[in-house]
Amino acid sequence: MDFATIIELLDSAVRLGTPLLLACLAGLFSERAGIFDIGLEGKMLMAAFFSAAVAAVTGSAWLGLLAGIGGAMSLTLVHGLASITFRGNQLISGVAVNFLASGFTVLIAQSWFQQGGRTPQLSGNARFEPITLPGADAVKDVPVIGQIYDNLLSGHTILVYVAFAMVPLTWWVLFRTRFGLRLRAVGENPESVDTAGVSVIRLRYTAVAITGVLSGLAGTYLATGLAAGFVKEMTAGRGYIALAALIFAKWRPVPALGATMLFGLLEAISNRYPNIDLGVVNLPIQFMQAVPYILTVVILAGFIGKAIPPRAGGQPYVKER
Amino acid sequence: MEKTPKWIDVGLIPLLNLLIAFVISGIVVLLIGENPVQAIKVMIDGALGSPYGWGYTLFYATNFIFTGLAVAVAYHASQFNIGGEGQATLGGLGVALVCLAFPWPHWSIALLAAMIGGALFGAAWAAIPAYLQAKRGSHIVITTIMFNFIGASLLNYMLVNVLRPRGSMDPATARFPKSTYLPTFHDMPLIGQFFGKSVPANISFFIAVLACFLVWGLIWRTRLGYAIRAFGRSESAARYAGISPVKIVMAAMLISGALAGLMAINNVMGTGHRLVLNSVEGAGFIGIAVALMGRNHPFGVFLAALLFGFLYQGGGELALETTIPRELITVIQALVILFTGAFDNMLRAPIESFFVARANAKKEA
Amino acid sequence: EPAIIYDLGGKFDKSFNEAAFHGAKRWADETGGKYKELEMQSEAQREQALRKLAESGANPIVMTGFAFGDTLNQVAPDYPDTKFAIIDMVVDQPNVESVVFKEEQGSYLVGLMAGMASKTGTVGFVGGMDIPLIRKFACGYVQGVKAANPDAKVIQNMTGTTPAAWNDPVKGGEIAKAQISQGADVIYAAAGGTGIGVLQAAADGNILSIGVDSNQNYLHPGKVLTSMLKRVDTAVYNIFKEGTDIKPGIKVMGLGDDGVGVALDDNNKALVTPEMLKAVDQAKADIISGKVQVHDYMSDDSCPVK
Amino acid sequence: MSAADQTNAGRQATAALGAKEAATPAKVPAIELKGISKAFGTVQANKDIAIRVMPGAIHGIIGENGAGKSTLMSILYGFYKADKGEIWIKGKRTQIPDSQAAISAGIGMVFQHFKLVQNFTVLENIILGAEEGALLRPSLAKARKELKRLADEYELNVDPDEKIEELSVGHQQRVEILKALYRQADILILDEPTGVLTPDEADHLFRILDFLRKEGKTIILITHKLREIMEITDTVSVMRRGEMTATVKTSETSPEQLAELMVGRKVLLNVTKTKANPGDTVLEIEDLRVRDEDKVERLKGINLTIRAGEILGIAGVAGNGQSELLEVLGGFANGTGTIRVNGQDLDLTGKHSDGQSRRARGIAHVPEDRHHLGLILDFMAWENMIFGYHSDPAYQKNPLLMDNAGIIAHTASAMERFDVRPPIPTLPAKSFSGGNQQKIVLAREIERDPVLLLVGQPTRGVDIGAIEFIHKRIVELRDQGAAILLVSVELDEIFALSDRIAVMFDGQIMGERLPEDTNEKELGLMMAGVAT
Ligand SMILES: Nc1ncnc2c1ncn2[C@@H]1O[C@H](COP(=O)(O)OP(=O)(O)OP(=O)(O)O)[C@@H](O)[C@H]1O
Ligand SMILES: Nc1ncnc2c1ncn2[C@@H]1O[C@H](COP(=O)(O)OP(=O)(O)OP(=O)(O)O)[C@@H](O)[C@H]1O
Ligand SMILES: [Mg+2]
Ligand SMILES: [Mg+2]
Repeated sequence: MDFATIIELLDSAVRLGTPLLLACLAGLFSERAGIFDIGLEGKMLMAAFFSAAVAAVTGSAWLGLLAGIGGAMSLTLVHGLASITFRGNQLISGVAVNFLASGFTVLIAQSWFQQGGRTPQLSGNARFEPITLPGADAVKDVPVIGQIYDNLLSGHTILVYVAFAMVPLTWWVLFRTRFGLRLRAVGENPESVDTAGVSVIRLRYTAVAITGVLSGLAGTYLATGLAAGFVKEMTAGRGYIALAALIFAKWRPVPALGATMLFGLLEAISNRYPNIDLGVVNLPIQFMQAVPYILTVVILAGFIGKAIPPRAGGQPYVKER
Repeated sequence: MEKTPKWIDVGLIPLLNLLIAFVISGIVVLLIGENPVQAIKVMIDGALGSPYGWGYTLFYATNFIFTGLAVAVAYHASQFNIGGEGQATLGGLGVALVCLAFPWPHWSIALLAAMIGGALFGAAWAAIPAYLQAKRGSHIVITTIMFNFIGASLLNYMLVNVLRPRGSMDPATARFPKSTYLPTFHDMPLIGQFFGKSVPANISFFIAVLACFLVWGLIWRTRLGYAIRAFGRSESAARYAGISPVKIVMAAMLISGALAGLMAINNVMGTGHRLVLNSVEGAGFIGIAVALMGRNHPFGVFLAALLFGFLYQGGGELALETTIPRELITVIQALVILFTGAFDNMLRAPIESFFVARANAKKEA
Repeated sequence: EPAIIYDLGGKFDKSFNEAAFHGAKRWADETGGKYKELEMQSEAQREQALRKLAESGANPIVMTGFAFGDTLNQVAPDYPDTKFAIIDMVVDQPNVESVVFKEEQGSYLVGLMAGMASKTGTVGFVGGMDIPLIRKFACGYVQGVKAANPDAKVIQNMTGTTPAAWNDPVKGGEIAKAQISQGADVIYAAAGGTGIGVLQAAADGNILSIGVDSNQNYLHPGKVLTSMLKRVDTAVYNIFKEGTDIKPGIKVMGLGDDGVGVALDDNNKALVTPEMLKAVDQAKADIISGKVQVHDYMSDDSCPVK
Repeated sequence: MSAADQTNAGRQATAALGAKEAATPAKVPAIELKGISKAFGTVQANKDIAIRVMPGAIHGIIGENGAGKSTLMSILYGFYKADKGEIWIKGKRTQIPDSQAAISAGIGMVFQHFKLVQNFTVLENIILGAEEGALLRPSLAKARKELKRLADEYELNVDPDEKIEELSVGHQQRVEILKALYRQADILILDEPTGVLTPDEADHLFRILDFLRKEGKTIILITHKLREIMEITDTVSVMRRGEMTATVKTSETSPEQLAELMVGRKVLLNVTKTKANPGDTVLEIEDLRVRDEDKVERLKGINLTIRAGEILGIAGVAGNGQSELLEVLGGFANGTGTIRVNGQDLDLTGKHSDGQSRRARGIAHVPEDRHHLGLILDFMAWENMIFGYHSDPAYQKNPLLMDNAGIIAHTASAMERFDVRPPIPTLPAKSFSGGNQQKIVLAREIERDPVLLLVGQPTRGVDIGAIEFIHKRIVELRDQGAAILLVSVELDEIFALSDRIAVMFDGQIMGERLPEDTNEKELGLMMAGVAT
C-alpha cells in the first residue's frame, strides 16, 4: 500500500467517521446526563430527511441544516418527554424513536416528493460543498506534508470541521464549566444536583437538546455533505455504530474521536478492499462490517478495560414511589 | 394498601394508549393528504375481510407470537431482550440447515428436527449476551443490539459464500425438499376448504398457540418460572434465596432466544421454503411492542400478536390499494411502543392517583 | 389489467426499476389503460406480493429483476391462467415470458467511448451486487475499453454482496472517490440506485461518468459521458401492449433490436466527439453483423480480459 | 449579587438577631411549620404537623422507623413538596418549592442517605450548585480557600482532592456538613447522623454541633438514640405514625417518657426467658475472612462458636461487618476460612455456597433487610411463604409442576399461627405493614425447625406488640434446641435476648461478654474499638 493510498483511505475515513463522531458526541451529552439514547439512529435519519427535503425545496444547505436540527430535535423532545417528564423506560423510548423516524421519513418523503421515499438530488448551494483550506493548492506538491494537508485535511465540508471542533469543545464544556459539572453530576447522582438546588429536569432537557442539535448535524452531514439527497434508511445502522463508539470511548470526548475515526477507517477499508487476504485467513467483507459491533461487545465484556456507564444512566429520576 | 383495580392496569390503560396511537396515526394519514377512514377500511378489508386476508394475518401473528413470547420470558427475568431480530435470524439458519441436511421422509419429522435446529441456533445467539450479562455485567440491551448486527453479517456471509447454490445469483439457500413443506391451512381438514392454496398460515400457528400455553405454565406453574419471576422482581432477594443469578439469566435468555429462533419454522419452513436475507423483517422488534401491549402475559401476547398481524397484513394491502406507503405501519408500530411503553405513565399516573384519592376518601369516611 | 412489481431498489432508482416504470407509464399514457404496481420492501415479501397480484386478477404480471426468479418458479404453476413476465432472468414455466438483454454489447459500446474519452488511460467500473449479471456488464465494458485503448487500465469494484448494494449512494460515492484517486477519469456505474452516488462523486471530482439502464445524462449535464441504455422500458411497454397474448419463452434483446444502446442527447452532446460517434456506429454495425464478438460472461462465468 | 452573597447577608442578620435575642425571652422561631401534611400514595407520612424551633438551639426529633421524620425534614428542605401546610422561617412565611429556595433561606441539610457524587472530588461536590460563575476554575480556587478556613475553624478536615468513593462514611458526612456550611447555612438539619458513626466519631460530631450552636446556628437533629437526645439537645419533638405527639424541653423529660411518647404506650423491653441450657456445639467459625467487590477486607478473621439452645448476640455499629457475616453464613457472599455446622464444613465459595445448600443443611435466615432480601414485595404472601424453599419436594405436585393450591393452604394456616394480619395468602407482600411482613419471614424460617437460625435486626421498624411476639418466638426456638445467631444494632434487644454477647468492630470480634457481667457503657467502648 503506497502513501497516496493510505492518505486516500484516511481521507475516506474522515468523511465516513464524521457522522459517527457527531452522533457519538450527541449521545455523549445525553448519556452523561443519565439519559440512555439508543435512538440516535432515528434522530440522524430524521435530520437527514428534513435537511435534504428543505435544502431541495429552498436550494439552501443552511436552511436544510436548520431543518435537520429541527427534525432531530422533534424526536429529542419525544425522548425527553418519555424519559424525563413521564419517567418511562428510556430504552423502549429509544426503540420507538427509531421506528418513528424510519416510518415517518418515508411517509413524508413520499407525500412531498413522490419519489418512493427519496428526496430530489441536491446540487449546488443545496449541498455543503468541500472547502479548500488556504494554501492547499500551493503546498499540494510538497511531499508528505503537502499531500496530507491538501488531500487529507483540506477539501471537506464545513460540517466536518465543525465535528472536529466539537471534540475539544465538548471536553471543555464537560470538564471546565459549571454546566459540565452539573451535567456530569446529574448523570451520576441526580439527587445530589436536586438537593444542591439545581433543577434536574431543566439540566436533562438541556442535555438532550444538545443531543438533538448534534444528531441533527450528523444527519444533515449525511444527506447534504456525504451524499446528495435522502434515500430511505440511509443511516444504515450508523446510529448504532455511534452508540458502540460511545461505549468504546467510555463516554469521553477525545477517545470518542478515536473510536469513530477507527470505525470510519474500517468502513473505508471495507469499501475499498471487500475481501482482505491475510495469507492465513481471508477476511470476508461481512466480517469487516461486523468488526465495530464485535469490538464493542469485547469492550463491554470488560476484557479490555471495563466500560462503566454513568451511574444514574437509564433510570428515571423518581423521588416519590 | 389500596391498588388500582386490575382491569384498569391490564385493560383500560393499554386500550387507551392504543387508541391514542391510532388517533395520532390517523392524523399522520391526514397530514399526508390521505383519508384515514378509507385507510382503516382498506386495512380491515384486506386483513380480516377474507380467508385470504386471515391467512396472512395469522401467518404474521404467528411470527409475532414467537417473538413476543421471547421478549416476555426475558422480561420476567428483568432482561430486556432487544435481540429477537438476531436470534430469529439465526433460528432461520438453523431451520434451513436442518431442512437441507437430509431428505426428510415426512414433514412431521422434519418439523421436529427443524424446531430443535431453530431453537438451538436462536438460543445460541442469545447465550453470549446472556453470559456476558450474567458473568460480566455487560448491559444486555447493548450486547443484544450488537448481536443483531453481527447476526445479520453472519447470515449474509453464510448465504453469499456458503449456502448459495452454484450458479444462483440470489443470496439465498437452495429450495428445501418438498417433503419438508409444512401443511398450510389449505391442506388441513375442516378448515382447508375456507382457505386458498396461496395462504401462508400453516401448522406453525398452532405450535405458536401451544407455545403460549407452555410459556404460561413455565412462568406461573414451575419452579424455574417461580425462580425467574423472583429474580426479575428482586435480584438481591433472589440471591438471598439461593437462586443463582447466572443460572436464571442464562435460562431465561436461552428460552427467550429459543422462542425467537422457533419463529423460523413459520417464515422459513412454513413458507418461502428457502432461507433468504432479512426473512425476519423486523418481527424481532415487533416482539417488543407485542410484549409491551400484552403486559408480558402469554394471553396478552397472543392478542397483541393478532393485532400486529392485522396491522402488518392490513398495511401491506394499504400499500397495494392506496398510495399510502407501507411505512405507515412502521409509524403505527412506533406509536404503539411509545404510548404503551415509554409514555405509559402519562395516563397511568393520573388514573392511579385518582384511585388512590378515592381510596383515601373512602378511608376517611 | 396488467401489473408490475419493482425490485428492492424501488421504482425511483433513476436506473433499472425506473426504466421499467417509464415503460409502464408510456403504455398507460398511450392507451389510457390502468395498471397495478407494487414495490418490494424486503426479500421475504416477494412471494406475498406476487401472489397478491395474481389473486387480484392482474394479468399479465411483470417483475423486474433476477431475484424474482426462484419465487416465480414456485408461484407460476399455481396460477396457470395468469401470464407472467420476468426481466433479467430465465424462468422455465409454460406461462412465463423471460426477457434477457445482451448487456455486454451495450457495455462494450460505452467502454469504447470511455477508452476514447480517458486522458489518463485509467477508467473505473462500479458494480452493484456482485453477481454474474453485473460481471457481464463489467466484462463487456472492459472489452470495449481495450478495443479503444489496449493499454488502458480498468479499476473494478463491486458495492456489495446483497441487494442492499443496489441502494447505497454513500458507498457508491466513496468507491468512486477511491477510483478517482487511483487515476480513473471515466467511471461506469452499473449499480442501480448506488450509481447515483457514483455519478455525484464523479461530477464533484470533475471527471466523467457513465450511467446505466435509463438515460442518466441529465443528472449532471456535461459531466455524464453517456448512459448504457437497457431498454427495460421497451420490454415492459411491449409486454403491457401484448397483454395476455405474450409468448412464453425466452426473449433476448440486444443491439440488433435496440434492446441495448448508448444515450446521446443535448446533455452530453459536447462530450461526445465525432470520432467517438463514428467508432460507436462502426462497432455497433460490427457487433450486429457478427464481425465483432463480445464475450458474454454468463456463458462460461469468466472474462477473457481484465 | 449571587445567592451565596444573599444568604451571607441573611446569615449576618440572623446572627445579630440571635445575639440580641439571647437576652430577651420573646424570640422569633427560626423555623415554624404549621399544618404540614404529606401522603405518598396511600401512606400518610405526615399528618397536620406543627413544630417550632428556636434559633441558636439544638432541636431533636425522635420517632420510630417510618414515623415520618425524614419526610418532614425533606419538605422543609424543599426536596419533597407538602400536600398542605405553611413554612415560616425567621418569622416570615416562606415558600419552599425546591432546595434552591431552602438554601437561599439559609437551610442546609445532611440527609440520612448522603447526596454526594461518588466519582467527584470533595471540592467538586462542595461547589456543585454553588458555583461562582460559568467557569469552574475560579469557583474551585475559592472553594479550596474557604474549605481550609472551615476545616480549621470546625476541625472538619478532609482532603479536597480526594474522590468521595475513596472516603470513609464519617468523612463523607463531613463533606455533607461542609457543603451546608459553604452555602452559609444557619439552620442545619442532620438526619440520623450517628447511625453510621462510631461512638468516637459521634462525639466529634457533637462537639462540632455544640460549637455551631454557640455561633448562633440552629440545628435540627434526627435520631433514634435517646441517649444522644438527652446529651445534646435543648428541646425535643416526638413523632409517631406521621403525627407530632409532643414537643418538650429536654431538661424536663426522661428517656422513659420519650420512649412512651414514641410508641404510644409503656415500653416493656424485658423478655421473660429461662436460663439457657446449651447443648453440643452447632456452629464453629474459624478465621473467617470476606472481601467485598472492591477487594476491601470486610471480615478480618472471625472466630465464633454457638451451641445448641443458645442465643449469641452480635452487637456493633452498623457497617462493621455484621452484614457480611450473615451473608457468608446465609450463602450469598464468598469467604475464606472455616465454618462448621454440626461438625461438617460449609462451602464458602463455589456452587455449594448458596442459600439453597445452606437451607439443606438446616440453616434458616431472617435477613436484616426484609424489603430487599427477605421478601419479594410484588409476590403474594403464599409465594413469599416458600421463598428459598420453593424446590422443597413438599411443594411440588409432580416433577414438573408446583403445588400452588397446597402452598396457599399451608400459608393460610401459618399466617394464623403467626398472627399475620390480614391473614389473606393472596395479598401481595407490599400490602402488609412492616411488622406483619416480618412475621411472614419469621414464620417461613422458624417453622422449618432449623438447626441454626440467623437473625438480623429482627424488629427493625416493627411495632411494640409485634416485637414482643417476635422475641417470644425466637426464645421458643432456642428452647427447642436451635442455635441462634442474632445481629442487632439495638443494644436493648441484644441485652434482652442474648445468652452471650460478642461485639464486632471493623470486621473483627472485639470480645465476648455475658449479658449479666457487662453494661451498655462497656459494650459501647468495645463497639468503638477502644476496648477489648
Ligand atoms: N419517597 C417515598 N415514596 C413513598 N413513600 C415514602 C417515601 N419516603 C418515605 N415514604 C414512606 O413514608 C413513611 C415515612 O417515612 P420516613 O422516611 O419519613 O420515616 P422516618 O421517620 O424517617 O423513618 P426512619 O427512622 O426509618 O428513617 C414511611 O411509611 C415510608 O415508607
Ligand atoms: N414505601 C412504601 N411503598 C408502598 N407502601 C408502603 C411503603 N411503606 C409503607 N407502605 C404501606 O403503608 C402502610 C403503613 O406502613 P408502615 O410501615 O408505616 O406500617 P406501620 O403502621 O408502621 O406498621 P408496622 O408497625 O407493622 O410497621 C402499610 O400497608 C405498608 O405496606
Ligand atoms: Mg428517616
Ligand atoms: Mg412501620
